Amino acid sequence: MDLELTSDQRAIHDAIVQMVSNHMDVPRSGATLKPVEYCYADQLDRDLAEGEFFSLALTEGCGALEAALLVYETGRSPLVLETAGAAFIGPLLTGRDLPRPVAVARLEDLTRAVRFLDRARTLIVDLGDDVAVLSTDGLAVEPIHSMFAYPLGRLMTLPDFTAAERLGAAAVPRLRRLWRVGLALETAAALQAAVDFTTAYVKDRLVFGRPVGSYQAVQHRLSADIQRVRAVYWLALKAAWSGGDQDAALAALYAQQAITPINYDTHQFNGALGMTLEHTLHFWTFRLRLLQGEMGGARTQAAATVAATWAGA
Amino acid sequence: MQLAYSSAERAFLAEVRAFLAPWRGLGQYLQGRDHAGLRAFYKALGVKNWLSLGWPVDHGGRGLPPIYEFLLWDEMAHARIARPPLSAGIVAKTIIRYGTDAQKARWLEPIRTGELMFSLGYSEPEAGSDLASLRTRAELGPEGYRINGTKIWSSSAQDSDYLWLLCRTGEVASRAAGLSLLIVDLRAPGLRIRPMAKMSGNVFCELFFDDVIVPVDQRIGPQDGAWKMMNASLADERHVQFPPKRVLADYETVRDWAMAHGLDRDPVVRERLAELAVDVLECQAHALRVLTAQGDDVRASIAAAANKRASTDTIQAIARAAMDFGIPAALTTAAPIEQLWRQTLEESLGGGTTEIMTSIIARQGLGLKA
Amino acid sequence: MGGGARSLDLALPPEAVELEESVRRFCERRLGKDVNARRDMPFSWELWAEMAALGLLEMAGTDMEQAQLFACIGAEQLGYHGFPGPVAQSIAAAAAGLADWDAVAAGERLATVGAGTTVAWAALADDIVLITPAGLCSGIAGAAIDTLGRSAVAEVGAGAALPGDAHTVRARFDMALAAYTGGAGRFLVDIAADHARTRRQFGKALGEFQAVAFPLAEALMRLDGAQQLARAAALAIDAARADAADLAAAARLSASRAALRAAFAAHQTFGAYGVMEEGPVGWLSRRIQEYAVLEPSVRGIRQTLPLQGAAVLDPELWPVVEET
Amino acid sequence: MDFAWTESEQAYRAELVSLLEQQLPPDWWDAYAYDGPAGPELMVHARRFNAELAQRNLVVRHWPRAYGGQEASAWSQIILSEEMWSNGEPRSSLYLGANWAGPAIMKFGTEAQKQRYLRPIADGKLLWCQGFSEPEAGTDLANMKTRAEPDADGYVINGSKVWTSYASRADIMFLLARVGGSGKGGVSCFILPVNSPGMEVRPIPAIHSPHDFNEVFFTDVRVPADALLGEPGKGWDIVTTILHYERIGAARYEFSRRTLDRVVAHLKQRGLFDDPTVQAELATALAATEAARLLTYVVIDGRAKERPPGPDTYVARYAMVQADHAVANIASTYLSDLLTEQGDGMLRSHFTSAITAGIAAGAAEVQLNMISGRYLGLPRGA
Repeated sequence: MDLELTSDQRAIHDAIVQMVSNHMDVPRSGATLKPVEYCYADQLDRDLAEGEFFSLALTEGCGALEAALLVYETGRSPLVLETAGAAFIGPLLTGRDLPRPVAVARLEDLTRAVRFLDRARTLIVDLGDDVAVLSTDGLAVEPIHSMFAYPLGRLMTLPDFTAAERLGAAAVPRLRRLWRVGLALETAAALQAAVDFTTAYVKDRLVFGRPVGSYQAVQHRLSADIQRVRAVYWLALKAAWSGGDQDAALAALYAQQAITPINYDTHQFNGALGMTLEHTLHFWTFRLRLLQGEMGGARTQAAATVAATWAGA
Repeated sequence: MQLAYSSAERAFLAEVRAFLAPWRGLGQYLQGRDHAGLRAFYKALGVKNWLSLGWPVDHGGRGLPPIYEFLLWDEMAHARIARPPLSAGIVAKTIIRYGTDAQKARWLEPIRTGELMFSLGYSEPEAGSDLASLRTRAELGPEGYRINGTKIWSSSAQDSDYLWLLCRTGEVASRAAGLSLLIVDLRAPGLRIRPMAKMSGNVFCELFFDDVIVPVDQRIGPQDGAWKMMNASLADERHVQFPPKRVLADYETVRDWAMAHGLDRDPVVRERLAELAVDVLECQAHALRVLTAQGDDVRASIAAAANKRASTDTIQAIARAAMDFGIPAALTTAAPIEQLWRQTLEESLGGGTTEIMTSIIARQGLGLKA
Repeated sequence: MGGGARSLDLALPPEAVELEESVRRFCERRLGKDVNARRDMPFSWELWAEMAALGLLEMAGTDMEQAQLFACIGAEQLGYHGFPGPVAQSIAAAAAGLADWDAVAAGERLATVGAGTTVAWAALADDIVLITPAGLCSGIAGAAIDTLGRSAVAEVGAGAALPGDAHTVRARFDMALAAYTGGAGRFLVDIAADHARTRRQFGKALGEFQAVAFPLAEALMRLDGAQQLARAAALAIDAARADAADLAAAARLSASRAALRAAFAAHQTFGAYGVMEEGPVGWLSRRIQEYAVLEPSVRGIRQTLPLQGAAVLDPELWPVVEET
Repeated sequence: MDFAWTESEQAYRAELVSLLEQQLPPDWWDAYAYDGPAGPELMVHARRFNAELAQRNLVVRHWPRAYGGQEASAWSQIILSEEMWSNGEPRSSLYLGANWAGPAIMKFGTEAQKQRYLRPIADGKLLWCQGFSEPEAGTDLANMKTRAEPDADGYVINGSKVWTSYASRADIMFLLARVGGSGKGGVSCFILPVNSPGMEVRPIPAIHSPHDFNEVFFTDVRVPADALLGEPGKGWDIVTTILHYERIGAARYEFSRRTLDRVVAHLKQRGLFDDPTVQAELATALAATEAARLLTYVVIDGRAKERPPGPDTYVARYAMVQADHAVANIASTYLSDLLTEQGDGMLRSHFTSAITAGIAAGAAEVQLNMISGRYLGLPRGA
């Protein structure tokens, strides 16, 4: 066992971190009261594409772990970028690069709300007994306006799946596995960013003459939170590495369950300012909220965990 | 011990319900943006003489016991119409206790009739929970008080008439002993109001004071004497601050929504809803304690802290549960659920943070100085 | 501004305060003021008969005005002192139509109430009342089961039908168990707070650490809410409200989770002391948990409780009084 | 990055598994291990078991060769801990010597002390106990009162210790006592036999076990000068080093993980397994054990690479407590009758150790304090 990045992985990681750090500025809504729904990292997208980072999963000498690092590191930015579908789920599922962004959805969610669908060029659908991969060209997509800090869309009408590329029944568990890992990675990143942001704030902010972060009630909750965050991170990386059903379900489960307490704690400790749209915190908060309900939420992951662990016997 | 209602109270409640029916949903999640509607509503309350239910009769009030105000505002919360206005509550009750005859004559009548809207100017960027550290200064000069500083977190300042301003008139080191209460005209020269958007979809304001002049006769009570008055007025308003039917309304929204989606057939959801139902009942029990503890200050203070904490814990638990049920229908802005969730995030901050409430219970209830 | 509410009044009637005081004095005299004395007190017939002589069980069997409120107050106090024996269960058994109820009320026979196949105190009881979907029946004790809560649990089989109303028995069972459990939780908070005020660590009183004080304050808050729910349930039973059993069930769920929270906070406050056999917390916290798990269980309440949320303050559910 | 065990690590684990199969009697949990590693039956059995381990060179495999080890990696140590803890720790308190008392002697001891103690540890002959906590100094060790007064030939110890696991049947104690000074400055480490004249061990029955805790009283206990480990007053450094190892020395998550399997078996038998609420709780508990496992492996990884100990240890330790509680809560909610003396020895043993998990090796609150300060860098309270 070796839980450090290899020197190659370290180099890839550092390059990604460097690129992401160049694109951390969020346009301010100012006093217009027009809420910023999300900021898409278009320039970062181009930079990463130029460096062929979206193809890490299929690059010789690289694979799922390297792609996982990309998903995680880009996910820490307040700007949003679709990497889980394009760099992780898509290539590992189909063995090829797909036109980006890639939206992934369950059949029953297609007409409700799907992350990235209004921008996506590829749509991967879990049909229950099969997986369809289709181009979004010609699909009737309606953008959904929400405050959830992701581009969202829904299909006005269901497409003809018989005409779409189908991966077969065996691809269903594979898709779910990859999707769960992607979900856990994105969650780990946003959780870490929200806790980091909050930790920095409570060190500076004074109340009753002391930093907010010197109160034990604050310290203990943030400490419990960082334990959760680190757990999500490691569970997600392990799952990316192993590709196992149980690892993937556990990572997604732990991730989705960690969201609620961390959302509330980070907002509680950022005080009133954390509630304003001029603060950065809400970008991660809203993203996490949406991630929390994906794939049926924690209860679905719990059922998958139990099935992968104690089925039979 | 008795849990019963007098026929007069029942009759009053019936009248309240009938009166409120056409106004249902005005305030949506209680911080709605329809300020014109809100003004019209407060004026209608004024016509009923319901803004002054608890004021003494000789100040134009009805002199009724707190349960009447409670019944009114509790129903109001259930119908998501409005919160008790600052004007008829803290402002009027402080003027009644501490104001001069001239001040009573000037302010009480337009407040009673619902013509004046007040906004609260307590918090500052560097003084949220710790009000004794606030810095906005009022210097007394020949033309009155000259005010400089910044206030924040004032919910409806952009649509109100006056600000109930807590400011520093004493030395900085004087902490709570150097604060005064002033009534500031929100259109006064030198006062700039900057609205900011909140995650809840609502707005709050930053207020910048640049040599704003306030006449001396708009100071309520003695100079440097605000702290005691603030605490007294807080005590006066405890029974209407966090009405349990606000919590009930949130619960009913989520429960009905879950049932409409068939989620209650799922045993996990079902058990969670039952837990929440009991949380809601506990909030009613805490409200009952607040309502019946009036006059016993320690008991009332513990009960009020518990009530605030229980209410915010519960509305957050309700909203979390709704989101945890985790179906995409919960996530679109059209669903009541996500609005509820966004709104409740901030509930544990306003009106005394959860940590401060817990600290009050620990100190006064258990003698633990945390 | 204005006096207290008259129609809603949480102050106990003087007779209830008197009962509360006499139970408190009795417990302090017979169980000792010190937790160490109480902890090891096993069930004893002598003690049980003395408790019964206070009139609490007898009163629970009458339809005197506010009889269940009195029973509730008594159960709270006995729970606070961890009084050993089927306190809440006996209060419920008063409505079961037992042939020898008078002897039970006098403390000469022991009755208990439960459901399912394991019942607390069944190993000692003369009369076992089982709540079944078909109504009440008597239970026949089988093998005793050693449990961590040390409440004389035994396996129980169903016997002959009993005449009492199962609905009423269940309502009183939940109400009285809520009172007993809530009282026990309050005891744990009190002793933990006492410890936190006096014990010093890292140069400060333990209670000055928010990590210690806040969980205790939260438990206190929850217990205060649960206490009012249990009392309200008792009043609802006294007033023959149709939904009294639901309110009682809600009160039991409330008290059970509040008391478990209190137990957890107390365990943490006492640190290693909290887990000692002769320690102040474990004996009572295990009983609280046992009462939550045994049928009819708190989990069962979560599965069946009507999803209403207005039962405490809804004026239409309470009687009308004329203002004095 | 690689999460796989090497072939030799897998072989090592297989060797341990087969040894445990041979050496532990079939009624192991119900007749020996139900009261935890300090239970009397287990401690008696441990002396036989430890001899078997020693014969196979399995006691201190991670130690340097000079002291009887094979310089195996920190990973082999955690494999050993996983297999032992999840089987109720059949070594009993031998592990204290192997995990930290021995390493402390290697690092701070004189040559004579090394000669005297290290070989017997490697031979599996010493059962240890640690005299740290006192009635007035639980998690706050700097507040301890037990004193060691220097005299002509050594020290005279007076005072008392509490919560001392294993003491009633251990051979040797690692003791903290004060030489001069107050606060952390006077703390000093001593090693002395448990049967030293003037030492009295009194068991404290606890709800989780009648055998786990003891009080130890010292009345003019005379120890020679070489009972002192390291310099007088410098014991705090030794303690912080060794406590760091102790915090995750026991692979509790693995015990929780295997107990969860046992819980599942019971739930299936009782027809409760298909209940969705139960399944949600089981999955959540499993996630907690696996989180604790990975967070522990992060620490082990650092140790294997000989990096200085960092704050990850506290994170791992806190995660272990959460995992213990998650599993124990399911057991006590649905299977409470199996937690009694006639119940299931494994469940009982796990449940009782989970109760103390938040307290042993520094309370959970202390872990949180450490995470606040060392990991997040939050300012200290007033």
